Amino acid sequence: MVEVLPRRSALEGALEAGTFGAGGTPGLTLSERRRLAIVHVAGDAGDPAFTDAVRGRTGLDLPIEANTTAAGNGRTILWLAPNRWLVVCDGEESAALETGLRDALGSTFAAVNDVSQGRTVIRVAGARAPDLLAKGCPLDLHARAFPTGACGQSSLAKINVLVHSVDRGADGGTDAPILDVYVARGFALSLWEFLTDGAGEFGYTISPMP
Amino acid sequence: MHLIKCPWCGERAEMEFTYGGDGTLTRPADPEAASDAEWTDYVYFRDNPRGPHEELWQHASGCRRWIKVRRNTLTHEILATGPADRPLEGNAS
Amino acid sequence: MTGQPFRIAEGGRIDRAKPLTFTFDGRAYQGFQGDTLASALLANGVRVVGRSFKYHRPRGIVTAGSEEPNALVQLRAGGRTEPNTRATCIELFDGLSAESQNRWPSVDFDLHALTGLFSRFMPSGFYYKTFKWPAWMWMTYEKFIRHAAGMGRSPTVADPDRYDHRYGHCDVLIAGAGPAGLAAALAAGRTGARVIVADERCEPGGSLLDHAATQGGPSAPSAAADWIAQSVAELEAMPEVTLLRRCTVFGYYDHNMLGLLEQVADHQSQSQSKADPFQPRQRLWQVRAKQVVLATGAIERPIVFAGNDRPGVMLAAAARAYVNRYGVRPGNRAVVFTNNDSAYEAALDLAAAGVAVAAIVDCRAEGGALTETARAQGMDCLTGYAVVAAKGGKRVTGVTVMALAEDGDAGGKVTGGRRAIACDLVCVSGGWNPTVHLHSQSRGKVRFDDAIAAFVPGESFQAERSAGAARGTFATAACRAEGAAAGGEAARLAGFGDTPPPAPSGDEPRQAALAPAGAPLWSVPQAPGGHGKRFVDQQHDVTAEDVALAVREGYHSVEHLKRYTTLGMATDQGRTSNVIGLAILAQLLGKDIAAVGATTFRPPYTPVCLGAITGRETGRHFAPTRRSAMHPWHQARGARFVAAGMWLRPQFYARPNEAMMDAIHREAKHVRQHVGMVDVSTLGKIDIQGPDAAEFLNRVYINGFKKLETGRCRYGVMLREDGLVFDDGTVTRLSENRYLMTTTTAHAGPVMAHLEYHLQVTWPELKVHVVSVTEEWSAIAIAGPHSRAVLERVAGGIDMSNRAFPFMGFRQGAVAGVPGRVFRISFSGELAYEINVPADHGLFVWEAMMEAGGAFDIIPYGTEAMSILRTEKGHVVGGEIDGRTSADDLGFGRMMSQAKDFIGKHSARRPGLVDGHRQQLVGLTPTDRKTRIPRGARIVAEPIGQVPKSGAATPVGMIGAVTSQCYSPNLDTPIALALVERGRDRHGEILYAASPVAGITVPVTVRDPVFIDPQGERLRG
Amino acid sequence: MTRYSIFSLVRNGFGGHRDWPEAWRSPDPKPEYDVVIIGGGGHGLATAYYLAKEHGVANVAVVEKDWLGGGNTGRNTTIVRSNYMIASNAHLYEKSMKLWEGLSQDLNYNVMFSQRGVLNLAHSDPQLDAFARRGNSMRLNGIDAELLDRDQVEAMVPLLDCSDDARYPVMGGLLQRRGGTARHDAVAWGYARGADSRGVDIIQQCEVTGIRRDGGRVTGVETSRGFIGAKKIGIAVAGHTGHVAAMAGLRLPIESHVLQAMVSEPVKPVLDTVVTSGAAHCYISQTDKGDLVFGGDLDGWNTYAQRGNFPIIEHVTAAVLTLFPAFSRLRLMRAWGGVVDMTMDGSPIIAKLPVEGLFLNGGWCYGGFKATPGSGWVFAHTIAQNRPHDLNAAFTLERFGQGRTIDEKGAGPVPGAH
Repeated sequence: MVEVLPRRSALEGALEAGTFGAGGTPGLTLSERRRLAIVHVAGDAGDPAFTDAVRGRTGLDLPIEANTTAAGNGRTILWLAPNRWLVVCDGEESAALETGLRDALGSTFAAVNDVSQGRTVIRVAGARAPDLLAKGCPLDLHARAFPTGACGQSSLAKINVLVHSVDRGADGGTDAPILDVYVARGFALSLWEFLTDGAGEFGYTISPMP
Repeated sequence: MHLIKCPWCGERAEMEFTYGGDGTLTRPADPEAASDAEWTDYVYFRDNPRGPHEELWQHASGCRRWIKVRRNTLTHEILATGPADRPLEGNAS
Repeated sequence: MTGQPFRIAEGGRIDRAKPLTFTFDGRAYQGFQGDTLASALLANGVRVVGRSFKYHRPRGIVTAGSEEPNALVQLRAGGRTEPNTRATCIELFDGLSAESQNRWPSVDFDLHALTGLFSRFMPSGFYYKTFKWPAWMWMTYEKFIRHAAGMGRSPTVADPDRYDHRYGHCDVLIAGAGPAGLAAALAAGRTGARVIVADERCEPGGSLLDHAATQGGPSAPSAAADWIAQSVAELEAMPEVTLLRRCTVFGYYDHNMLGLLEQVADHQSQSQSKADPFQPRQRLWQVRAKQVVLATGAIERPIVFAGNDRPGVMLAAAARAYVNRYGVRPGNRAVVFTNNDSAYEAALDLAAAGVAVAAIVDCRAEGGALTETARAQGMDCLTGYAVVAAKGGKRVTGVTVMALAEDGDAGGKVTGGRRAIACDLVCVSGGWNPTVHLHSQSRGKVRFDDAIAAFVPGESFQAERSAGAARGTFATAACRAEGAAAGGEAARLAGFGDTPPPAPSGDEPRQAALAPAGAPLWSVPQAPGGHGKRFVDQQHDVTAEDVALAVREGYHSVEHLKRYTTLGMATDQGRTSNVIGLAILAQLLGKDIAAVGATTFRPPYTPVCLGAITGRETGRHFAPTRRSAMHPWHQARGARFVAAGMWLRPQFYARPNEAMMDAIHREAKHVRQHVGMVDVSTLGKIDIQGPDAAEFLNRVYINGFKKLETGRCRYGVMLREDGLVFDDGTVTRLSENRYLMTTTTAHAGPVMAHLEYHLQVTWPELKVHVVSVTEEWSAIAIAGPHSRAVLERVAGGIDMSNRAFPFMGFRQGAVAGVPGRVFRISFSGELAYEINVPADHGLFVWEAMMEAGGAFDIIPYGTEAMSILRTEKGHVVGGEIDGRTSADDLGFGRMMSQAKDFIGKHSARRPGLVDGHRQQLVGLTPTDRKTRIPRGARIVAEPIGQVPKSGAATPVGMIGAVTSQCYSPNLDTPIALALVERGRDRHGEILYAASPVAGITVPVTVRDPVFIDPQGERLRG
Repeated sequence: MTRYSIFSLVRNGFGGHRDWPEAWRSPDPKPEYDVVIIGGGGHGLATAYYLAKEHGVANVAVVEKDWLGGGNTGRNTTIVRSNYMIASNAHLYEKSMKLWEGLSQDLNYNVMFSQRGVLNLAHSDPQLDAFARRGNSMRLNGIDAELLDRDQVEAMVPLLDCSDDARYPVMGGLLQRRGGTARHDAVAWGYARGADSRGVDIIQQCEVTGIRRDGGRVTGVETSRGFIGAKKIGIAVAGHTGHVAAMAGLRLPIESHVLQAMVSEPVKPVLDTVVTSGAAHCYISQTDKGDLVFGGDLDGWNTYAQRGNFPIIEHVTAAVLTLFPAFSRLRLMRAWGGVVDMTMDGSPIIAKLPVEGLFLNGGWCYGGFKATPGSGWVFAHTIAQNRPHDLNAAFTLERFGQGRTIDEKGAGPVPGAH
């Protein structure tokens, strides 16, 4: 086992904790989710060998329905395509997850790729979160159309993203709704600039890097 | 901006898609056996209809599936959509 | 500061407790909160506000809305200046400054108005007939034409304001918040549907706001005002309803996508805006609506008569709005000229406000429903009469009226004696045009309704319906009923509200008063001997005579008429002139208006600020920027960056006081002599897995991949289906059924889409998954004789020996402790490796390698040095793979497998791709080994003389082109790659690299494109 | 025909302009013509004009389903240039350029051809290389071209953002000074008047519904106004090429796409040059009226609706403001779309078709307006002589099968990409 290696976020240096933008109560909190294990899994949803193997390793049923997720045991599986998913785990070693999935799948026709370091995950939380994303994303993020647990891939500020509706919360909750935005690492800073600039009119807090 | 129904993701904005042109083209199964005329027809010649047009789009910012879309080129109405690897349902007109 | 001589003592929706100061043409005036610039100017007695486009005639305020043709001003100054702004739409704020346009030196005394003296020689299209001789003079003529044209001035510095965008989604979108729109919003909102209501004005209420009955306020409550207030309060309390003020629905696009422009801060003074620097000036919405209700109202149209452009000639409804809503008298003594009853309401309101009504001139022989009411109030109602001319210069001083002949057709014939009536205000009403623009934009049909002599919405094409005045229903109660029905229906069709609403009340009685009796009057002919200009399109100075001339000359189609005369092409888009022009055309052609046809309305409804269309994605943010994990390091080392697609790549790393070319040459030389590192993270990387992966690769590359062993890399070339080269890269077999493909930076996206296309569409039976992993891996190329030694220090776990790890080999292992991949491939032709590590570790590994390389004098190098190194080695890139070259052209002919099919194979056999005249890749050196080969030079067989600048020269036959060129610091000579006709047969020949744009021709020797180490000893060593 | 001049204008001015004759007649179709040209746009009218003028073939009808110049002639950004790299393109467009240079005088109709220069901006070194390559080709093909550095560009276009931190910094440009703009409608009207005065019948509101053949050769056209006999038929129907060719049973390497253009409200002169940027995908110029005219990419999909959508307007506008930040507060006044016939290599087809007596002029992609005079000239030659002129010899239908495409951009058989 290698020692814990220094990992650097694409937002390092840009993500500066504090409160910014218009005065009054900030309508938003922006933060980065770090150290997630993210594994891309491709396979045939109609093949029990495939679905069983994924269930065996993750304890979750693959979400077969488009734009949905399955969550439990600190893990989430997000639907990407009829034959593709992202398995996201907090506090797990990505290499172990990748190897574990590959081993579980054995000779089943499937593809497993650790993509943990190719994605940056920005959490946008607060009452104005959907309004902020609506500045550059054509998805309908209204709670009726995009409830808790929904996910969708789209374009935000001309950058491909995956939006995960983590929690729409109850009315009045200060942190709800919570939306996670997955973006390719290389675009992360560009997207961060777009989001922080657009959040100015709502007032926003950046919570520190964990 | 068009609203295109991805067979999987549902109705999505056109900006999530890239256009792939005529969806009725089939690459000759045996290129060696195809005549030059057949080959030229496949690579270059198009029906280019006024009215319903069967075409390919890729849901590039979404699920990345190539899909078939029947769209009216006079009115931009989307008449049907479906997966790319099988015929679209409904008639061409 | 002057007083406000035309301000009425009380009433209106202005706040007299909040006086505001503004300037117009440098002079200070006062107005009130709630004024528009137009109402404040009228209150101050300012009548001339601009000059017309062509004849520079003095012009005043004609309307009270966004249809204004004349009152265009230059608003604000400096970076915030804004030309052609309609004074009727500018909400007054403290400190506002505006200037009149298109005049010199002043709006009252404009020298360009002299052109008016020659106006008889300047009919429509006169410029097509003249300015042709002598031909060389045209550019001079044109210069004067250009300077006389134009309206306001463009800013000359960047806009300091911010603009925002947002996408919106709703069940029901309602355009317009007048009586119909508010009723629709209430009906839809009460079902729980998501509703957006947008209105271009600053407060909801629509035309009701202009009526005397709505003014009231606390001291005089009115039912209409209460209804508006209650409706707005109810709507604002509904969580799913968004009520947008100052928000114009400007465009109706395909699939129920509508464009809205919200003017967030335009009505604020600079100090108010400064208080909230994060607020955008304007916000552009793109709303996808399930259902749409168009409650956009109607626009009054004028009647054409001689001198109808004189300041003081105004639409009757506008005059009514000024007295009622703004508490301003637009004149002291009015003549009202009408063909319908609505102008009587204006006359009664004017009289109530203290404006003397000198006469009501009604073209209807019998008058209308309100004629007797007006007479009872002592007004002189001249029925069967028309205004034939308005007199005056910078303001109207009176009108001449004549009787209309009884046998007059719709054009009218005037007869009998003339009567002069003194006045300083002429209020005109020629009927009402429903605002069918959005309906028409949505591809809905329009039809001409003879009963109201106007176009009304016909069949809908998209999920929309019109309600109220927008569909020709004018009575307020009927508008509300129709709006409620439309709103309810829209919500129901969007899935809300079960009970079907009452059927749309299409047969509601129209306010009969508004329907002109008999044929409408479009234009009043010249009185005998009269010669005043009769303007149809005031902004563009198009007269009824111009329309007649166009018809006489054969420009009969509506489009020809518009284009020949420029009718309706001004900034108001012919809002008050198009239908009249059409009617005159129809009369001249002896056809029905319906037969002549309407022009199609296109977005935008009103002009939209370019900044708002762009939003925040301009300038540096025009396109997203993609950065590698090592970007901060490059930045800290002073790299200059170059855009490669969306990526930023280090171009070179100049040392202090080092010139660009020196840095580049130093880097390129250093790599061959010592060792260097370059960030190649931008190359596309595609992970390919599955039992059919090798078969798939075989089909997409020209060369074979089935025999590639695990742990080995292979170079591959891809063609497009037309047989020309698409991309190149390497493929590494990672394990039995798993490969890693690399692509060029430029083609990473297209190659991925290409692979997905063929897997999903062409060969769905192949069991292969492709996954882009470009972003997961940082990629570092290390090249140079010491590269092995450096790697041995950081990747000790891998046996780097040539035998254990030969050229085109691949190993997995730790690099600086990070699990990674090492490929022994070379772009430079040197001993070289490419290292891939997960991106969060990329910078760490880069730094570790730089540190380990310290003992070997390692340097970073950029894309420029990389380009020199690859040119020296004869590797092709974008200049050579330009979409026109075949594999054989580039020297890959023998790679093309005969044993299998592959994409592009069939096409590559076509005669044009195999004939003997194709241009082939060669190397070039200058014969003197000193002179730089000019960039983009063309290859010619014979030396050429001076090539003249312009077209007179005899064309020179070209046999090729330089595709890449540089000075090779390692060979100490300039070199180039070129495509030359039959180039491979010409090695040793002397040809000429000609660059007329650089003014030089360089003799060059043709040679093999590999300049350095043709045997490949260095990279295999 | 009354000659147009300052003298006739003044004379008519005193007479209240009551004596101007119709610019062209509106005759009923004759039973048969030597040549019927389908399409009364710039290309069709120019073809008829040069048939009469250059080849003495005046028994010609131009049949137009709607109104003259109502297709792409009236729906473009009016740019005229001949800055092409590939020789066959360069020579064809340069022929056109030379005709433009005398067109107002030749037609006795001021088409307001304004040689204010066309400047292509380079935003990177490889692009500057490509421009040098194109510029050198142009010069060796006998066309004017200048390669400008950044300072020269900045001096020529003062409002252009030439700062270093631009997303696409300006590195230089390729200038064709003889390029510029012309008044698009006037081109159709001028050719119509010229052709009419030489005896050509211009028949508007006459839609061709079929092409009649007798065995292997054409005999005439079926129209909404009856059958019109023709020994030869020329098709010049931009936006409908595939549709009309299908009447003769032909399939073409063409897709129809919409190209949008837009204008701002008019302002006093601020931009004297036509500026284009490949990297930012836009082109912009200012008309004599003061409007800024700009355009950019295709909407991207096949369409026959003269109707574009908002994303392209957004993109083109963003590109314009990125280059010219000072224009941010100007307003978009009008936007429209034209249906362009995009061939599979980005270059037109001007050729005899496999049916005897049938000729095609189409597939002009972005190049149609600027080519109008040259296109008409070579098409008239091809029809009159029954063989192509050297200038259009390469623009055949067969070139696709033969692998001799004329692909200026190297985009391959993806028509939307040219």
